Amino acid sequence: METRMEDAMAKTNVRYCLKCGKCTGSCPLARVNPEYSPRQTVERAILGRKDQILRGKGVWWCLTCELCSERCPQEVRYPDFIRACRIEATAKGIEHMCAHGGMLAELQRAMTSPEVKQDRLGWIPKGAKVSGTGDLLYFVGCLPYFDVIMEKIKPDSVAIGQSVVKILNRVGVTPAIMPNERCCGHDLLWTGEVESFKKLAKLNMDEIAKTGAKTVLMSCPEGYRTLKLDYADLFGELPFEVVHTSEFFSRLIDEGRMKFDKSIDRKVVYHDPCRLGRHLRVFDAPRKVLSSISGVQLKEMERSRAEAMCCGVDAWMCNSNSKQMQIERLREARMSGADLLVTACPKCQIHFRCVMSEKLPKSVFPVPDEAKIDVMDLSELAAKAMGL
Amino acid sequence: MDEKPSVLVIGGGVAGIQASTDLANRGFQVYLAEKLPSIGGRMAQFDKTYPTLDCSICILAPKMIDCFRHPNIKVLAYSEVKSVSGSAGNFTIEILRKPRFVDAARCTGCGQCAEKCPKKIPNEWELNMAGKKAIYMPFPQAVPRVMTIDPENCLYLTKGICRVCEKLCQAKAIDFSQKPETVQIKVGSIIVATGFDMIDPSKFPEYGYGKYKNVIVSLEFERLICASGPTGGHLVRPSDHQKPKTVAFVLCVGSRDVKAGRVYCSNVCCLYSAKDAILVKEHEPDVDAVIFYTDLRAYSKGSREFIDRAIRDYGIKYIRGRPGEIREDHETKSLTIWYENTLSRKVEKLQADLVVLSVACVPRGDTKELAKVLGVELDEYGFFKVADPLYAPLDTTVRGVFACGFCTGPKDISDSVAQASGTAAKAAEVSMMYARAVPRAVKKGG
Amino acid sequence: MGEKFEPKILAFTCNWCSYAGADMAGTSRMQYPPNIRIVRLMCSGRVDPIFILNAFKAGADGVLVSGCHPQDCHYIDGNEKAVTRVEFTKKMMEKIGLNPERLQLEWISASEGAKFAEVVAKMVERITKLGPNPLKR
Amino acid sequence: MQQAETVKKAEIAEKPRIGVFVCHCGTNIGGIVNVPEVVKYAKALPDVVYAGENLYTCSEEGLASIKSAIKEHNLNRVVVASCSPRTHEPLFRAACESVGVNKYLFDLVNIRDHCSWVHMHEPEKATEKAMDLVRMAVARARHLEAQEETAVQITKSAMVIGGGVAGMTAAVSLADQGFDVTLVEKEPKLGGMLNHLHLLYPGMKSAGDTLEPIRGMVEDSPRIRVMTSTDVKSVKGFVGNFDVTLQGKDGKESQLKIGTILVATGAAVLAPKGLYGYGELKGVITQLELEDVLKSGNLKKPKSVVMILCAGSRIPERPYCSRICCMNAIKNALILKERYPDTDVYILYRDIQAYGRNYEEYYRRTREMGVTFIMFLKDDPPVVSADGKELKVSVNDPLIGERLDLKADLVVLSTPFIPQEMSKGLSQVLRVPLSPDGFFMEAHAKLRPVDFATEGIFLCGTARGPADVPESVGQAFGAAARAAIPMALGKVMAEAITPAVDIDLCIGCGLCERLCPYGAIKVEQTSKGKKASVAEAACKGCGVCGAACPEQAITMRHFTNKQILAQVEAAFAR
Repeated sequence: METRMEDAMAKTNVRYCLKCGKCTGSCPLARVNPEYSPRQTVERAILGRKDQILRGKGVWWCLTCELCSERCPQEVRYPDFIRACRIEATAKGIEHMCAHGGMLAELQRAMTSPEVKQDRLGWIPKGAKVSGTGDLLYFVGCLPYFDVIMEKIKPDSVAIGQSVVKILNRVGVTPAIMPNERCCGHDLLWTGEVESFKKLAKLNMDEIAKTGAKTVLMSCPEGYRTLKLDYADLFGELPFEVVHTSEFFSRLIDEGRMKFDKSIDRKVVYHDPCRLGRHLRVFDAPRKVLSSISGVQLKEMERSRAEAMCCGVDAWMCNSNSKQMQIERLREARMSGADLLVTACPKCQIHFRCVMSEKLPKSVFPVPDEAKIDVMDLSELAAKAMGL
Repeated sequence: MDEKPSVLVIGGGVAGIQASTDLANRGFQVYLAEKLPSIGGRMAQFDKTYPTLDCSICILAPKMIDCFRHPNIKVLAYSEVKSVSGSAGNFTIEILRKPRFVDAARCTGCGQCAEKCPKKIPNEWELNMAGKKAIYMPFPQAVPRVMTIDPENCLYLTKGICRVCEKLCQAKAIDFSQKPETVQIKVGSIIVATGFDMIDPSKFPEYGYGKYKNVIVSLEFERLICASGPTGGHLVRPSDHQKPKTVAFVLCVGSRDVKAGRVYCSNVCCLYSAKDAILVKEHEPDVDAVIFYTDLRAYSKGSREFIDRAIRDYGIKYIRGRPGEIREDHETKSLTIWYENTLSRKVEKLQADLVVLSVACVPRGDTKELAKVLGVELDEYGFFKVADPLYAPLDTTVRGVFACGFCTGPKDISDSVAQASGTAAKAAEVSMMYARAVPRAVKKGG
Repeated sequence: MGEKFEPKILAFTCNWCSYAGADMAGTSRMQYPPNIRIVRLMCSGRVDPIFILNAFKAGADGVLVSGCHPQDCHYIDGNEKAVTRVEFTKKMMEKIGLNPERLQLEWISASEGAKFAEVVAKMVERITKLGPNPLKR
Repeated sequence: MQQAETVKKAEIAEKPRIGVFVCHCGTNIGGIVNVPEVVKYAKALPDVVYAGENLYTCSEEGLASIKSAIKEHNLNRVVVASCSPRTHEPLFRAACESVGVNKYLFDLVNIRDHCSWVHMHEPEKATEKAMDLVRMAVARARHLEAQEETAVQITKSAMVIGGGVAGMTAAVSLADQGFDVTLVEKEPKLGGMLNHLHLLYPGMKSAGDTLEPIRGMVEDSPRIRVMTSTDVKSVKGFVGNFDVTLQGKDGKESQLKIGTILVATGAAVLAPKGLYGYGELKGVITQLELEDVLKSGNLKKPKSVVMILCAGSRIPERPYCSRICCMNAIKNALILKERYPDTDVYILYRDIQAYGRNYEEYYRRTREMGVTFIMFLKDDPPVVSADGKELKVSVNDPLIGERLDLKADLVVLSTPFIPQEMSKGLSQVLRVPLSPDGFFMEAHAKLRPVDFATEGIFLCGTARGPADVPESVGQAFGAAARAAIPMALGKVMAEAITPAVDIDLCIGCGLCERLCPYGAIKVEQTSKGKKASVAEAACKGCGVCGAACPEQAITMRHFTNKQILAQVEAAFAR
């Protein structure tokens, strides 16, 4: 994990840049924010304009959605380069952006203390079978916290976790759930607080070890990426397998263990979360789950799979253009002819629901009717289709 | 040697033709093996050539015909090199002659058979933008002028029915009894000139080739703008055969692209796209032509001046920036190109009705097999590896086997032709060497 | 109003420079007025005054003789011979009341397509001013 | 003297039977000129018994239609209205001969290059002009006569002018193909440009090591005669029979009779006087000067080097791109970086020409090693100034919209190849043309890159235009192969456009003898008195004598007065 701009330049192919501008021409943010240009950031880096970059806003604006690196002809891994810059900027004490205006960041930092005792099980539905240990651990992520912090827009994130648990029980699995699970550290890592991230990672690794889990199931793609790639980067090969709910479900379907008896008669379109899709190349599993549900008509957006557009926010760093991008994406979803937008990321779901929620000043973010659409998580829809 | 020195040339494009005629004209016996039914290669598919804006087929056809008619050249069209043994000075080669099911000696190429043939199939020479029949002439200026039956599609050869062509042909040229035959030849040296192919553009989903009808590749454009092409030379877009208002050319699609496995520059795109843009203006002066480039590579003789003219005299618009993505409007089928104009440093979008992708040039698909047969090495991109790129650019890794033109790496026509003549010199040197005892006459004590 | 006077110009060009220059004008798509007709000879030195006078007799409003630049002649100095002949012809033209300006000698090389187009355009303009060839009955 | 050998002559029917074939050339002609109208018009012309049209007359199909029409209508004259005789006459002539019509009974009208392509916006007038041109050709065709060609013997030795890598390669190849070669070099030593270079791309081999083996081959070959410090003073004659006069720097002259000539005189490099402070500011040098110190090792480690490309090229007075400068700069940047990893190297460019199979890899490696590339625009070039003992280069980088100030202790200018000073002179000695850029002009940019239009003379290397070593070598072999053709055959057929003297009309005035540039026509005493007689092989058919003969006793074959005057008449016969 590079923590300095110079090291990152070599590791992320920045020096190979051809200055062709394909990155900036692809960047969803650059389209709505004329001040932002990945290409120029890279060229300035090559010219040794370090200060200009570390002190610039651009470093914090990047969505790290990897659309640019997906297309870069020289394989410049811009988001990884940006992350290193954020880490160095933070280390240099340069004022930086925090997850959700700092509120979440504070909680996440708090969790780095070994002493903290959280209430992390309150959301578990009555009668659900869960345990402290087991082969399969469900790593819930920060869902319970979201509902509190974002309660204004009623994200109802725990519904995702509840659906997952119900589904697992239905197929005869009793998941282990950690009473003292920490934030995975994704947001701190991507906002440059690498030390706090390392603490959280260590604590989680110990907790996971206690459960004896062979498989860690994630319903949050950002957490999924963090464990699968960034923990592995820290601790080497992990002693357990990390899977995302969409992958796990599609396996169950293959094994004939997951059956959908309720028909859902809706036109559904799937939004690929950047970290599940481009970062980890999971494109087929969620679509397979959806197309196995009777009644579901699966649509595709113009930009889907590796071409998918970001929901406009990463690591809770909402910027002044995020809402614009979300509206653009919602409009695209509607254009596909769908009436239900399914995603596999609690954060994407919150961002979409947020922009459409009544709580936002309409004068600032008027969501046109042709962009309004129901949003639901894959697990919830799957649970519904199983009559749960 | 009292009998004529002989050479095998593999590939009947402009380079192969040049090498063959140069050798034949000095009295060598030349065998020219071409895997397609006609010689001519890529250049026959182009509409015009840069920087002179010559009509491509017009300047090529005479060479094709000279070559075919030459008493010292045996053109083995529709043939493949199957095996090579021996070494420099005396190679023995087996060539498979595929059956045309048409007697070349009798066929007049009148084409009546094709008119009546009931089986319509895609015409890959026209890049499937037009159709042809199961019995066909590859293109109007094809050489030799002999019809060929496609065995995969001929109703008689597949289902045992029809034989309309046979009944119809006054020349009695149709011969379903033809079998593949292997001819054996002995030559002193071999010249490889197999030319190039294009990378599969669907590797770049951001540009929508294959998904959007009005996104085409440059070779398709050459056919589209060519009088003998599928639209009779009318500039229309595939979706609705309407005249476009704006035509955009996107360079470096897969070239200078590590991800696509093509670090190299395809060498010819900057110039032919300028030429193509000029053709747009010549056909339809009111149509806008825009070219997206990264570095404008106009270095060959007269080509920088050519680009200057494209801008000054024809009003071609150049934008420095490699587009990020191309999206289609599902109603109008027009395209929106998103790009950063790197010189004004603004992200902009351009509405175009037709987009032409300059895709990376790559070795011919069957180069690997041919290399195996010849026992020569290929480079990491699959081009024929030259003995030394600096001072032995025409030698392969096997003595007596030479290569010229695009098959050793991207080159324009004039470089390919110069190299082709060069390999002719090389082949002549070989024949001299083996005509004499000593490899090279050396001054005694000099 | 009678229709606008369209001069007819006959050109004698050498094969090596000027004819090639005219070809170059073509491949470069240099547009020029369609008033000119070319007679290809091997060398401008082949141009016999008789050819020129016959052209005027036949109704040419102007005659262009064009060859390689001095020193560049494919035949060493044929173009210099053309100079003497054209001068000689101009004198004869004066005698028979033809404005010698109707006869023009130009050096145009194989690479001067633009110059060829320009020479023709200028000449057409000039001859148009001079009006129709008086020998035309 | 050449012994003449005749080709069989097809007998001609007395009455002309002319066939006219009008070509659409796809849409090149048909898109502007109304071809069917022209055909209709041609049909009505005197002695025209057949007229037809083709999409491409030069295609096998088109040629077949000519042949069948000749048979069917028993044509004895053929006129094709299509493109330039300079490219297509041989093809159509061959088609006619193949069915027994002598090739001199054919005429080609250029209604494309001289009509449709230059009158694209006036279709009616273009059609009218096409009709006139066809009428003129038909008028001439009525007077065409079959001709016999004579074979000219070829001296089986070549002269290569220029002893650089291209010239030496060509010489060695020709020798290895069995021909004697005289290699003429104006400098005292062989090697040309490579004598001044350090390492060469691709491969980073030293120029010396590249040069040595080939110089060895040149010196060892018994077939190659090397003449250094020698200039070509004069060249007379024609393909197969060139009489060359060489002049040594010592003024000594020597004569040479050779069959073919290869021009490999290379190029010079622009000295950028007044550019970017060159010659005024200490530390501003050219790439060539940099190579020199890199080679000799007399370079003290620089802290920062700024290279400026296109110094003197891609500007109005020199619009061409010099092709090799980008890669040459990249090469030297690599050498610098390998020698002094912590030296800052900047390359200021307009477009990086890292073309083809090998070069992008070098460009990429240079970026990897930390060489910084900065783009600039033509109208906003870098400014070099002295800042104490340090140099300052100020450049506006349009890609980030900021002006950058770079300190440098070396500023290296990439200056373009320019034509050798002697090019103009040599082009006049050889009677071959130069391109607008001043380099030697090939017969056809695409299909005859190493030929001159003049038979028997060829070119290769940087004499033709900027090229790197592999390209020059490739062209050298190419030129060698082209030159070998006539020499291997031992003879070429001379066009039958030479004069025929009417003994009865000739008064033996000798004007023709005085004017003939080749001494090919001489007045000799005959039984009928002093009469002019022609030395076929020496004559090149310019027609100067024909135009001069006061008695009209000289008939220029295939360009007879009768034919030309008919053409002239016809031009206005509507």
